[in-house]
Amino acid sequence: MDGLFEMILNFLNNTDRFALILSGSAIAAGLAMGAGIGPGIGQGFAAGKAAEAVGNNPEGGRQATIVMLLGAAVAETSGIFALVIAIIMLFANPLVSREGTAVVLAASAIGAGLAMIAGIGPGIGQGYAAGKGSEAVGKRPKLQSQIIRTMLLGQAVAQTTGIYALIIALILLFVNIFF
Amino acid sequence: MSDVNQIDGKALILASSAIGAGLAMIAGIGPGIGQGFAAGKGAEAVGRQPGAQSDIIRTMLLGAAVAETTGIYGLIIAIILLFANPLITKYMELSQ
Amino acid sequence: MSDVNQIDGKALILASSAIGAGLAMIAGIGPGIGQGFAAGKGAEAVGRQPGAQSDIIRTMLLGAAVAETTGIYGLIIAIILLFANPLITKYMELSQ
Amino acid sequence: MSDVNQIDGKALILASSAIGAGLAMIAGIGPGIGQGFAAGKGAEAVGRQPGAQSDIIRTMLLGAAVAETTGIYGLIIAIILLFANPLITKYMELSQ
Amino acid sequence: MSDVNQIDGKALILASSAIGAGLAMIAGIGPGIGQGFAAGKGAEAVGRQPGAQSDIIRTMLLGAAVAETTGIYGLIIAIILLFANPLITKYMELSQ
Amino acid sequence: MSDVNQIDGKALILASSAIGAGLAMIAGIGPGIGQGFAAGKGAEAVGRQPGAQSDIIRTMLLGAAVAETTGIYGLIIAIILLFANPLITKYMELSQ
Amino acid sequence: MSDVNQIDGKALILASSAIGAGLAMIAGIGPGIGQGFAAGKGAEAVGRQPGAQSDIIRTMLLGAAVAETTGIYGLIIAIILLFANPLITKYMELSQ
Amino acid sequence: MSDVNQIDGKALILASSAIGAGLAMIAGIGPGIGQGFAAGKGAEAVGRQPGAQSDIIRTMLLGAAVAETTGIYGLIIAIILLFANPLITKYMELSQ
Amino acid sequence: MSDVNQIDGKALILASSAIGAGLAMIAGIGPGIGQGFAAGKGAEAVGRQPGAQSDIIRTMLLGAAVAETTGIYGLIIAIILLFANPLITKYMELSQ
Amino acid sequence: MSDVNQIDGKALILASSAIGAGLAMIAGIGPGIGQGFAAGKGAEAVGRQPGAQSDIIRTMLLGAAVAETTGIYGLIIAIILLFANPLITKYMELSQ
Ligand code: NA
Ligand code: NA
Ligand code: NA
Ligand code: NA
Ligand code: NA
Ligand code: NA
Ligand code: NA
Ligand code: NA
Ligand code: NA
Ligand code: NA
Repeated sequence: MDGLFEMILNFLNNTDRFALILSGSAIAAGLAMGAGIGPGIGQGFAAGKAAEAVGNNPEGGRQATIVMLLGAAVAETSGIFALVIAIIMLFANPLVSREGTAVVLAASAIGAGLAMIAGIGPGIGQGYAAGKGSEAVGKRPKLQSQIIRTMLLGQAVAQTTGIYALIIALILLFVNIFF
Repeated sequence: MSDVNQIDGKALILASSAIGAGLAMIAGIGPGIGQGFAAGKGAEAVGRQPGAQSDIIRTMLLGAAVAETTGIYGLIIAIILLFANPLITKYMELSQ
Repeated sequence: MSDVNQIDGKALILASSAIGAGLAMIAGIGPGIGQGFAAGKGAEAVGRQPGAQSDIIRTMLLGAAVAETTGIYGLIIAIILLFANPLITKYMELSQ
Repeated sequence: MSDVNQIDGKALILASSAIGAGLAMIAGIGPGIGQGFAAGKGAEAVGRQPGAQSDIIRTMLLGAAVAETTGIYGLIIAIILLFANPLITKYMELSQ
Repeated sequence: MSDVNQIDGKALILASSAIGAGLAMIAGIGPGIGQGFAAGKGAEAVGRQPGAQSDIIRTMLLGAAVAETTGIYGLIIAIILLFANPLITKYMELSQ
Repeated sequence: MSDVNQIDGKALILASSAIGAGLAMIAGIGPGIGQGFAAGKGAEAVGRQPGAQSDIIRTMLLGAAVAETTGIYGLIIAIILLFANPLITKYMELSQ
Repeated sequence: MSDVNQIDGKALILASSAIGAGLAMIAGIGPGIGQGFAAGKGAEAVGRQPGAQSDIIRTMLLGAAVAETTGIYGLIIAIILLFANPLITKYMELSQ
Repeated sequence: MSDVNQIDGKALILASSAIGAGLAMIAGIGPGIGQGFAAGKGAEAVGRQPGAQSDIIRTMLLGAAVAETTGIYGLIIAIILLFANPLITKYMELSQ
Repeated sequence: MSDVNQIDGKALILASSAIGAGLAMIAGIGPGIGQGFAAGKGAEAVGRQPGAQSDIIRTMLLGAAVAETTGIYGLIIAIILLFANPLITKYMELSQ
Repeated sequence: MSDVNQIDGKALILASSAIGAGLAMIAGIGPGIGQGFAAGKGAEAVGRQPGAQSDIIRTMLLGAAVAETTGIYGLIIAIILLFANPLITKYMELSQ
C-alpha cells in the first residue's frame, strides 16, 4: 500500500476511539446548525409581510402580527431540532459508550449532522406560509380562522422531510444498527 | 471476534453508508421549501375566495403530495444504506 | 477466502458508492421546490377560476411530471451504485 | 491474476468515479426548480385563459425541454463515469 | 507531561472543534437574508403609509428578532466548541 | 510494464479528474433554474398575448441560449478532464 | 525547543482554525443578499414617494443593521480562531 | 527519468488542479440563473410591447453580457489550472 | 536550515490557509445577488420616475454600500490568511 | 537539487492553492444572479418606457458594476494563489 494511504490508515488506527468519535461529533454539531438557515430566511419573510400588512391595514395589523408569530413559531422547529441534536452530541454523546468500530461511530455522528441540514427546507417554507398567512389575515381579518387553519395544514405537510431527517439522525445516534 | 478499533473493509463501507445516508436526507430541503410555498399560497387563496376553500385545499394537498416524492426517495436510500446494507452484502460475496 | 480485516480496493469502491448514492439524492431538492411552487400556483388559480379546475390541475400535474425527471435520474444513479455495482464488476475484470 | 486485497490505483479511480457520478447528478436541482416554476406559471395561465391552453402548454413544454439539458449533461457524465470508464482505460494504457 | 510533538486525541478533537465552529456560523445566512427582506418590506411600507411608521417598524423588528434566533443558536454552539470544550472534558474522563 | 497494484501519481490525478468532472457539472443548476423561469414567463406571456407568440418564443429561446453557456463550459471542462487528460500528459512529461 | 519538522497537534489545531475561519465567513452571504434586497426596495420606495425619503432610508438602514448581525458573528468567530486561539491555549494546558 | 509509480509532489499538485478546476466551474450557476431571469422578463416584455422588441432585446443582451463575466472568470481559472499549470512551474523551480 | 522535503506543521498550516482564504471569498455570493437586485429595482424605478433619478440612485448606492460589508469581511480574512499569517506566527512561538 | 519524488511541504501548499483558487471563484455565483436580475428588470423597464432607455441602462450598468466587485475579489485571490504564491514564499523563509 502507498505511503499516503498508509499514513491515513495508521493515523485512524492509532488514534483512540473516543477521540475519533468526539471529533466527528464536533464537526457534526457544526453541520447540524446549518439547518438554521431555513428559519432565518422564512421568519424574515414573515416579518416583512407582517410589517407590510400592518402598514396596509392598521386595524388588522394586530391580528396579522399574531398570525406571523404563530407561523414563525412553527418555522422555528427545524432550528430547534438541530440545536437539540448538536447539544446531545456535545453534552450527552451516546456514541462514546457504544460498541463497534470507532470510525463507523464517528461517521454516524457526521451523518446525523448532515441529515439535520434538511431542516433548511421546512424553515424557509413554513416561514413563507407564515408571511402569506399574515398578509391574508391583514387583508381579511374576519377570515382569520380559515386562513390560519389552511396555513397550519400546509405547514404540517411541509414539516415531514424535517421529521424524516430527525428520525435518521436519532437512529444514527441512538440505535445500534451496524454492529 | 476481531479487534473493533481497527478499520477494515466492512467498517469503511459502514462508515461511508452513515455519511451517505446523511447526505441523502439533504434532499428534504426541496419539499420543505416547495410545500411551504404551497401552504402560503393556499392560505392567501382561502383568504381571497373563502367559498372555494375545499377546492383550494384539495389542489394544494395534491400538489404537495407530488412535491414530497423526492424527499421520500432520499429517505428510502438512507434506510437502504442503514438497514439493508446491499454494499456490505456485495463485499462479503466478493470476499469469499 | 480472502482476509476482510483490512481495507482493500473492493471496500474502497463500495464505500465510495455509498457516498455517491447519497450525493445523487441531493438532486431531489429541485423537484421538491419546483413542484411545490406549482402546487401553490395551482391552488391560487383554482381559487380564482374554480370552473377551470380540471384544466389547471391537469397542467400543474403535467408540468410537475416534467419537473420530476432529474429527481428520478438521481434515484436511478443511486440505485445503480447500491445494487448494480458496475464499478466493482469493472474492478474484478481488470484484476483478473 | 493480481492481488485485489489491497488498495491500488484502479480502485482509487473507480471509487472516485462513484463520487464524481453522485456530484454530477446534483445539477438536477436546476431543472427541477425551473421546470416546476414553469408548471406553476403554466397552470396559472391556463386558469386565466383556458382558450389559449394548447399554446400555453406548448410554450411551457418547449421551455422545459430547454431547461432539461444541463440535467441530461449531468446524467451523461455520471453514466460515462459508471459504465464507459475512460479514466481507467487511460490508466491501463499508461501503466503498460 | 505528555508529548505534544505528534497528533494525539486531544489535538484531533480541538482541531475538529475549530471546523465545527466555522460550520455552525453558516446558519447566519438565513437571518441575514430574512431580516434583509423584512428591512426592504418595512421601508416600502413606511414609504406608502408614513403615518403607520412606528407600527410598521415595531412589527418589522419583532419579526426580525424571531428570525435572529437560529443565528444565535449557531453562535452559541460555536462558542461552546471554542471555549467550553465539553468534548475534551468527556475525552479526559474517558481516557482516565 | 509498471506495477499497477499500488496507488501511484497517475492514479491520483485520474481519480481527482473524476471528482473534478462531477463538480464541474454542478454549474448546470444555474441554466436549469434560469431557463425554467424563462419557460414559465414565456408560457404566461403567450397566454396573455397569443398574437405575439412567435416574438415571445423567439425572445425566450434567444435568452435561454445565452443562459446555457455556463452549463456548456462545465460540460466542456468535464469532458477535457475525462477524455483529453492534459494533467496526465503534463505529469508524464515532467516525470521523464 | 521542539521539533517543527513534522506535523504535531499544535499544527493540526492551527491548520483547522484557518479552515474554520474561512467557513465562518460564508455567513456573509446572508446579509449581502438581504441588505441588497432592502437597498432595492428602498430605492423603489424613494422613487414612488420622494417626500418620505428620510423615513424610508431610516427604516431601510435600521433593518439592514439588524440583518448585519450574523455576518458580524461570523467575523468575530473567525477573528477568535485566527488571533485569540482558545483551542491552542486549551491544548497547551492539557499537555503540560 | 524518475519513478512515477508512487505519489509525488507533482502528482498531488496536478490532482488538486483537477478539483480546483471543477470547483471554479460552479460559478456558472450564477449567470445561468441570472440570464434565464433576463430571458423570462425579456419574453414577457416583448409580449407586452412588441413594438419595443429591438430595444428590449438589446437591453436584455447587454445586461446578460455583463452577467456572464464571473462565469468566464471561473472558466479562465479552470483553463489555467488544466493547461498553464503555474503551480507546477513554481514547484519545479523551487525543487531545483 | 530545516528539511523542507517532507510535510511539516508549517506546511500544513499554510496549506490550510490557502483553503480558508478560498472559502472566505464565497461570502461574495451575497453582495453580488443583493446589489444586483438593487440595480434591477433602481433601473425599474428610474424608468418610472425619471425625475427622481438622483434620489433613487443615491438610495440604491447607499443600500449597496451597506450590502458590500460582508464581502469585504471575507476579503480581509482571506488577505490575513495569505499575507499576515497570524497562525504561523503563533505556531513558531509555541514551537520555540 | 531536492528530491521531488515524494510529497513535501511545498507540494502540499501549492496543491491547496489550486483548491483555494477554485473555491474563491464560487463567489461568482452572486454577481451572475444579481446582474442577470438587473438585466431582466432593465429590459422590462425599457419595454415600458422606451423614452427613458438611456437613464434605465445607465442605472442598470452602474448597479451592475457595484455588484461585480465581490466576483473580482474572488478572482484576485485566485490569481494571487496561482501566481503570486505568498504562502510558499513564507514557507521558504521559515524553512531557511
Ligand atoms: Na413534506
Ligand atoms: Na416530487
Ligand atoms: Na425535468
Ligand atoms: Na438547458
Ligand atoms: Na428564529
Ligand atoms: Na450564459
Ligand atoms: Na441579524
Ligand atoms: Na458579471
Ligand atoms: Na453588509
Ligand atoms: Na459588490
